[in-house]
Formats: sequence, C-alpha cells, structure tokens
Amino acid sequence: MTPEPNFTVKELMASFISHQVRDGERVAVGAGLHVPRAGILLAHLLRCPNVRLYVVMTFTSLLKEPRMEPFYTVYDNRPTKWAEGYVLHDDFQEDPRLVSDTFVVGALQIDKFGNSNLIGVGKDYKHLQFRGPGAVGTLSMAHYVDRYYLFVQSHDKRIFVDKCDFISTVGWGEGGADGRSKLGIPGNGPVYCVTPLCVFDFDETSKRMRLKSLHPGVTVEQVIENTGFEVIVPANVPTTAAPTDDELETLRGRIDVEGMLRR
Amino acid sequence: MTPEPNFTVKELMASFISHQVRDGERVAVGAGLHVPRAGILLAHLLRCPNVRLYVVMTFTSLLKEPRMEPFYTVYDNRPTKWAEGYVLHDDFQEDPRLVSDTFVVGALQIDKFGNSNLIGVGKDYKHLQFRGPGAVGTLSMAHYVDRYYLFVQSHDKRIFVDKCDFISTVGWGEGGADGRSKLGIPGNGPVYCVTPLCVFDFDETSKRMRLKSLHPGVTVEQVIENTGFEVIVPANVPTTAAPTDDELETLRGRIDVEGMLRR
Amino acid sequence: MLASERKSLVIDLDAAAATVRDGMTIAIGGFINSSHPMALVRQIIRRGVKNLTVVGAASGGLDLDLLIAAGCVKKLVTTYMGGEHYCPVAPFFRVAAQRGELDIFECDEGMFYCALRAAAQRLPSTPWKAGIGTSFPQINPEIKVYNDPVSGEPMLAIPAIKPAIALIYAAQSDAYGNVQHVSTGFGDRAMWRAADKTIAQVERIVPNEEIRKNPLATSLVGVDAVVRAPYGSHPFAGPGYYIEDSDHIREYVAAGNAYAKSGDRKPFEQYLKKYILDPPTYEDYLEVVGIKRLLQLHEY
Amino acid sequence: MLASERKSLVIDLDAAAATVRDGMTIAIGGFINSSHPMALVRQIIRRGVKNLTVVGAASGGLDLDLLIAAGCVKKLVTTYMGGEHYCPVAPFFRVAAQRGELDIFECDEGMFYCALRAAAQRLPSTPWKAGIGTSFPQINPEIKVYNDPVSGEPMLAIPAIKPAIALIYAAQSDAYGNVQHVSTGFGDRAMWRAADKTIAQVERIVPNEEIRKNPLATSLVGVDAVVRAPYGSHPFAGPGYYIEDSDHIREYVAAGNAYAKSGDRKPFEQYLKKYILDPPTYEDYLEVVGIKRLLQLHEY
Repeated sequence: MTPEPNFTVKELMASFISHQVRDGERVAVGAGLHVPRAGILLAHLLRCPNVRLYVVMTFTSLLKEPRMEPFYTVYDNRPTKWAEGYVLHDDFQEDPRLVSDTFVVGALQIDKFGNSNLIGVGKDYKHLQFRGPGAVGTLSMAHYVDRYYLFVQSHDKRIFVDKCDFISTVGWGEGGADGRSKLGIPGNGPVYCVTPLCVFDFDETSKRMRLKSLHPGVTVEQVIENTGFEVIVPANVPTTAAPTDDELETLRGRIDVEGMLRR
Repeated sequence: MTPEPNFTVKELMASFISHQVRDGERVAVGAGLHVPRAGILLAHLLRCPNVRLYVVMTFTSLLKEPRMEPFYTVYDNRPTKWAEGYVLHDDFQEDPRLVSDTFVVGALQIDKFGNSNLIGVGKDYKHLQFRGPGAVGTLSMAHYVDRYYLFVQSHDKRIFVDKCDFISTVGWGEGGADGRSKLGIPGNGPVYCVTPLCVFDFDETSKRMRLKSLHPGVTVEQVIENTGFEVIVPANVPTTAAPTDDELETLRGRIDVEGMLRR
Repeated sequence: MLASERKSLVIDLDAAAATVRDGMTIAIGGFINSSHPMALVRQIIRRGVKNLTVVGAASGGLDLDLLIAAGCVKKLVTTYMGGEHYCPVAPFFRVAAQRGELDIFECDEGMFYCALRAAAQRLPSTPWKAGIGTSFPQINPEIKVYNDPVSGEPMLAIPAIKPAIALIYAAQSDAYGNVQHVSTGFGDRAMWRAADKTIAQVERIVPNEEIRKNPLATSLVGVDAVVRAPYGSHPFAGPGYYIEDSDHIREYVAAGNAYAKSGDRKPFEQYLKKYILDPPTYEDYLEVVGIKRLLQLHEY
Repeated sequence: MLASERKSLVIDLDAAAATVRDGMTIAIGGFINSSHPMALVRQIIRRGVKNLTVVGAASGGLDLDLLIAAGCVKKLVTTYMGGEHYCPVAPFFRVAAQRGELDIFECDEGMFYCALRAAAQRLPSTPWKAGIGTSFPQINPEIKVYNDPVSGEPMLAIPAIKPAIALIYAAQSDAYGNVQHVSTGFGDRAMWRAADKTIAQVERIVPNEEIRKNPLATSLVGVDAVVRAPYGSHPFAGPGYYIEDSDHIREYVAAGNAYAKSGDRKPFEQYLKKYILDPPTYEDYLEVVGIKRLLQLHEY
C-alpha cells in the first residue's frame, strides 16, 4: 500500500500549475480560484522572479512579501497596497496581452476538444435546465493569450461531456491540429486540463483529450468512469509529480497561510 | 470719418468668438491659435463660469486665476498646474465629445460650403505645390462636436477658393441643408467663419457662405475682391459688434497680458 | 463684471433616483461585490421603476440580482452574474433566465466593453475577434458576423449600447463633478464615456482644492450630478472605506436561494421590506444595518 | 530555495538604438515640441538606419523632420508635421512630401489612434466614422470604406499599424520598466499598447519603492527596456524638468528653411555634423549645447 501523501490534492494541483508559468510573463491572478492562484504565486516565489502579477487590476511583484495577506476575491481593495501600477478593467479590452500571457479557465462543461461552457446547461438557451454565471472574461482572454489551462474543482460526467450545450470558450473547436487556426483563432489554446483526479493533455493530431498523469492513488478506471467522453489512454500513465518540500514549505508558509488548500 | 476704434481686429474677433461659447459646455482651448483661445477664456471669465476648459490635456476652471500665465502652445506642461483632471490625448478618440462640445478649425483653403483643407495645395497629391501640416485632430473633432467655427488669420483668394484641392474637414459638403446628414455626419457643422475682414455665416437653404457682418472700416467690395468664390451679400450687412469695455478690460488685464492680440 | 460662481452639481438622493424612468437603459458601475451605488439602487426599487435595460458591470453581481428580484429589470447586459464565493450564480437571475423571463445580451467582458466603447465613440458597432467559434453569435443575435474590410477574415460586430444614465459609486467628488475613485474604479470610466449622463454617488464631497491636489486621481472628469451617501455601497465594499458586509450578503443569498430552490419568495419579501421598503430614508437603512456593524467593516 | 532577484531592464543608449534596424516600423512618442526620446533618435541617425516606417506622435513634429532630413525614413504615419509657432510646416517633410519622396499614411488624430488601437487589440482594422465626405479615403488607399454590419451606414476601416518597437520619453522608471510620466504622457500609452516592444528613455531611474509610492502615476506598467538619458528630450521640452530650447529649435528651423526655400542643404549638414555626427557620445552632445544653456531651460 502506498503511504498516505504528505500533501493534499489541491496542493498537488497548485504545484502542477506552478510549473506552467514562465518567467518574465504577465500572469493574471484570478483570486477566486484558490488553487491556480496559489500555483501562480508559488511559481513567482520559487522560479519566476520576473513575472508581472496582475492582482485586482494592479500589476505587482510579490518577491519581498513575507506572506501573502489573504485575498479571496478579485474585487478586494486591500491587495492594491502592493501596486506598481494600475490597469483598469476596461483596459483589458484595449490590449488583452498586456493583462496576461496565460490564463486559467473554469467551466460548467468541458468537451473532448477542450471547448468549455460557462453559459448554462440545457438544449434551449431560452429555457435552460441550469443557468451558469456567464462567460466573464474567459472568452476573450482564452482567445488572445499565448496558451491557457482548464481547471475544475470536481471531476464527473456532468462536467466532462461529449459535446458542450454551449461553447463560451473555444478549445480545439471540432478538433485537429488546425482546429483553432482554421477558425482564425490565435494562440496555442488549452494545453492541459487539471482536475482533482488527473491531468489531461491533448493528442497532437486529433486534439482530443488524453490522460497525461494520474494523481496519487487514482486509477485509469476511475477517470474513465467519471468522464463523459472517450479518453485517450496511453500505454504508460505516470503519476502526477508530487510537490517538493520547498514547494510545500513556501505554499504553506507564505501563500496559503490560512490553509485553504489543506481543507 | 469714423474715429479710430480703441481695439484691434484680433480683439474684435476674440470678442465675437467669446459669444459663441455656451455655459456648461466642454471647450477645447487650442492654445496655438491665440485669438480663439482668448475668446474662449473671455467667455469663461465673463459669462460662462461652468465651461470645462480643455487645456493641454487637462480639464480645468480658471475663474479664480487672476491672470492667465502665458501659454502659447498645446504641449507646454506649465498650464497643467491648473488641472482638475487629465484626459490623455488618445482618450479623445474614445469619446470626442468628452473633450469638447465645440471647436475652432483653421485651414489652408476654405470653400464656399465651408469645407476646409489642411493637407496641401495642388492637384496631384503625390506632387503638391504646397504641402500643409496635416489634419491634426480637426477632422474628427469637427465631425463629432455639436458645432464648429472656421477661423483664419488672413483673408485672400488663396484661402477662400471655389473648391478645395483636398477636403480634410467637411463643412456642408456639396451644399444644401442636408449636406451633412446625407453623408451621415452628425452635428451642426460650421456655424461661422471668422476672418480679419468679416464674419461669414451660411445661407439656411444652400449652405453657401454669406456675409454676416463686416469688421469696422471694411467694405463689402473688399471682401468680394479677396474671396475666391461668390459671396452671398444680404441687403443690409451690419458691422461686427465691437468688444465692450468690460471685455477689453478682462482681455487685456487677465487673458492677453502680453499683448499678443494688440500686435 | 465677472461671471458668477460655478454651479454646484450636488443633488439629493431622490432627485437622482427620479431621473431613472420606466423603460430606460441605465448602467450601474462597480465590480462583483464592490463599488455599487446601492443607495441609488435601493431608491430606484422604492420608486417602483419598471422595464429597465440594465447595463451591469463587467462583471456584475448581486446588485443586479436585487433589481431583478424587485421586478425592475426587463433586459440585462452583463458578462457574469454571481457573488463569487458567496454564490456561484446569482439566484433571481438564475431563475428568471431559466424561465426565459429576462432578455439577456449575452457577452463576455471583451464584447461588453466593445459595446460601451462603440457608444462612446458614436459608432454603430465595434469589431471583436474573440467569440468566433463560440455559441455567442447564435445566442446573441444582436452580434453580427461579417468579414473585415481590410483582411477579409470573419469578425464579430458588437453593437453600441448607450446608457441614458450611468450610476457610479466612487470615493469622492467636488461639487463640480470631478470624481475620484480609490484604486482602480474597475470599468466605471467606460460607462461614464458611453452614457449620455452620469450620476456619481460618493462617500464624501470635498473642496475643489482637494481635487486639484491630485488631479491624476480624477477618474471621471466631469459628471452631470453628484449625490452624497456615506456607506453608500453597503452591503458591498467601498474601496478605501469599508469591506463588504459578509453577513448581510449571506442573508440576501439565503433569501435568494430559498426562492431558487423551492420557489419560496417570502424570505426575500422580508428582506425587501426590512431593508428597502420600510426605512423611509437612506439614513434609516443605515440605522437598520446598525452603526456597530458598519464600523466593523473598516477596510484594514 | 527562493527565486533570485528581479532582473534589471536598464540598457545603454547604443544597445537600445541598435534594436532599431533598417526597414522596421517604429513609433516615437511625445507631442509636437515636447517629450521626444531625442537621445535615441540621434543615436539612430548616427547608426545610419534606413527605410524606417515611423509612426510619429499624433501630433508629430520636428523630431520626425530630423529623421527625414537625415535620410532614415521611408514612410510616415502622423497627423501633423509642424513645429507650432516655430514653423507651420516641418521643412524637410514639406519638401519630401511635395517631391513624392515620402510615403505618407495620411490620417487625422482619430484615425491615428484607431490604427494603434487595432494593433493593440489584435484586430485587422477598427472603424471610424469621421472622414466620410473628406479626401482621406482617396489619398490614403489603405483606408477602406465599407458598410457597418449593424446599421448599414458607410464607415471607414482604419487598418492596424503595429510598431515593432515604440521609443518613449518619460520622466522616470524603476529598473523593472515601471514608467511614470509627469503630467499626461500625451498618446504614449497608445503606442506602448500597440507595439511589440517598448523602450523608455527617462530622465531618472528611481527605486521600485519610489514607484510604489504613487502607482496611479505609473503610465506604462512594464516596458521592455529602460535607458537613462538626462536632458534626453532636448531640444524639446521634458515635462517637469525643462522647457523646449527655443534658440536651438530656431537654429534647426532656419537650417530646414534654407533647404526648403533654396535647396541649400549646407546649413543642415552643419547642424547634423555639429550636434549629431561629431559628438562621440550623448554626454558630448550635451557639452556642445552647454550646461549653461541647459540650466536656463528649467520649467519654472
């Protein structure tokens, strides 16, 4: 039997996300999603001193901050104490790439090509079974950034569907390596989809979702059972890399001081 | 013989322009043109305490300023000491009407319908006889403002032509009361054209230029001789109203302290 | 003979709310649980205004949900209707949308600002590329697909949306409508530019000299009217002054969820009566909330 | 194990100028006789760069005229080429335009910012209404007339113009590219947004802590490189530091007018030799101007 890991799945996901950040980029910290937020800050503190963090409509660097004071929202004024400069909310439409080079997109539904839906569930737009919150800025950010990541807090067949009822953010469209370019959509699209069970990537040719790694203790069968489309499963599926001690220390001591990721 | 007036033609023109400003409006002070600038400030100090003056990309009120410190340019940083707020130069394209409700347009050429040209003189754009400075912002401002005024510092047949070689700012197009609306251009277009000899307005039906008033000592013949198109001359042409003593006192004591309008 | 003094643009809350009439298109500033002109919003509800087209903030929130719950809204222009960690989807919005009782101009933040910018620029539409390949052109028939005249590639034309009035919350203004937000002001400038008229509801009215000390902070250079309402964004945050009132927001969300989950409107009717219909004035609303609670909400 | 310190973006003048290569599209910030990155402009001339497409400021000025005079410019994108009261039309521009030796993207300020915004927004074009009924669609064939997809009315499509590099003058920056202008910064933000890379030439490099004291003043939040050059806008104004050098501008205009009126390029060649080609470094240029003269140009 595998020993109980000394980290939570949320910490694991944060560690994985932290390795997607590249030094020198602009990175929007969507504070509402605690796990991606922690991952981005972790990258900044450990490997990426030159990222420009977009926090509550300010840009900043937090290298010298001993602990990230809690901020749970994208509207809280308190983090603006760290500001080096402001970029207003409507400025994002003037130049999406000045806000962020990469982005994390959540969803009500995600299909096998990484298209996602925040509009609602149901066949008739005028009479939805479940009305979602709306696209927020995901549509435009995901269109313009260099690349983006899908992230969900639960993994089941309601979320992972064969076909989204509505598409609010394009992944690989109807599939294929030219799935985006033939629609005239720039950027490298969704790279990974991070769930509490596993990480998906996309098959290079078909751009269908493929199992990239399983979180510790999760089986291929569990993923297949909880996914509403056929998952590409390679012969060998590694385990998602555990957070290092350095990462856990920094996460717990400086970023997730209140333990949101340990609950 | 008429007694020598106690004011200059520039002061007369400034007084006339001051009466075109309406209280509560936003008014861009194009500092390069001294006469319109003086006229706008005169209106502000005497009749229009609530105009918002756009001065060197700031908005301000100058009611409490005992004397307008000299500023001859639209780029001088010193008048920003009066700022109540900034509106950046590129913001003007976001909302031209937030910059100004009215505007003054200068020109190399003006035709009988009030169309004007800052591009150049000559038939072949690639080989102009005289290349002008360019349209600056006149095209867009004149398009969007409620109404505008043409202003020239000299009055001759090179300026007042039957047809502009190029049109950088539309007046009444090819004429007629629907000369603007049939092009889909909003606003009330050019209202008056102020010259060192006279003031023109526009015939209500044809929208051709018409003599509205003659400056003191100027004859109808002088205007006709120096204008390259046929001027509509009403039966009675009044003399342009002289600046009042109040106006002259305020102009000379608070606005045109260095006497630019007296030279 | 000199011009008289500048005219004060300060008006009272009811006079401001009275400018909003049935069927109008209005914009409401702020961002999710922060910076909404709630004193004005409550007064609009008290006045029983109907059939509004509300251009909510990008992103909007429970301020708009309250207007929907109170029956004021016919059509909504917003990109997000939730309360972040308080509730993933605004409850009255959710029900009204699911029943098809609400017209929605479905858009994301990029498109939202395209629509406001087109209005500000006096253009019939502005282009946006993001959205090609999504469901937006289908679910929002006001958005047109066309080919760019320069490159020939398919584009979306986002139509201008021009609010007759923008209602903005900010920290302070002078009597002449020079408004200063604390921090970013979110997308409020875009609403100000787009709207025919803007009314700013502020925590403080300060002397013009105060504004001139930091003109760079003037976020809206000249609004049309100013209303003073301290704690006026409550229960939402007022940047620089107070954080949001979590308990109050949870009380509202609980009332909303009772309706969304079991069709029981009573808890909301009680909320409406207690906080909006019964208190005769804005100050009485603050009395109901209680000075002790208000003083607990300090930002630091 | 923590990340190392942030990397300084400060580079020297020649390294900055060397990023501008033959045939590139570059933007140059400022406004008429103020706020041009002249240390960089002179270094570009010294390096003999050719065939530039220069997106001059709206409105541009004698900085661009100097680049034309020195033979660096193939195409110009600007709305105005003059020196205001020093000269109504920039002399070398005038001659080159009259001879058809210069490609001009003829536009007004509204169109100019449309082109930059389209680049920033990654759109092939953005619409503008003003210009219908004028000669612009004829004299600038890159501007297309089309019908708005929503209203059907005729519109102008202004094509995106994307500078590879924007060269901006500002008062100060930290070592990490957080730039603060004094006062408005004119249209420099629009160039920064549109360009692939931005280099800021500043009077002072200040500690990051100084920037954080007034983040609202940060006009360009993150440029790609920073160059220190005190008095670096000379002979033009540096807001907050010095006014323009009228005598020097008149000297340039006189040299330009000699050429424009009688074809005599000698006075300009002397100017070029004295101020640009002969001084081996930027500091030597300031020596030629003279510290006494520089100190006379204080803003107040």
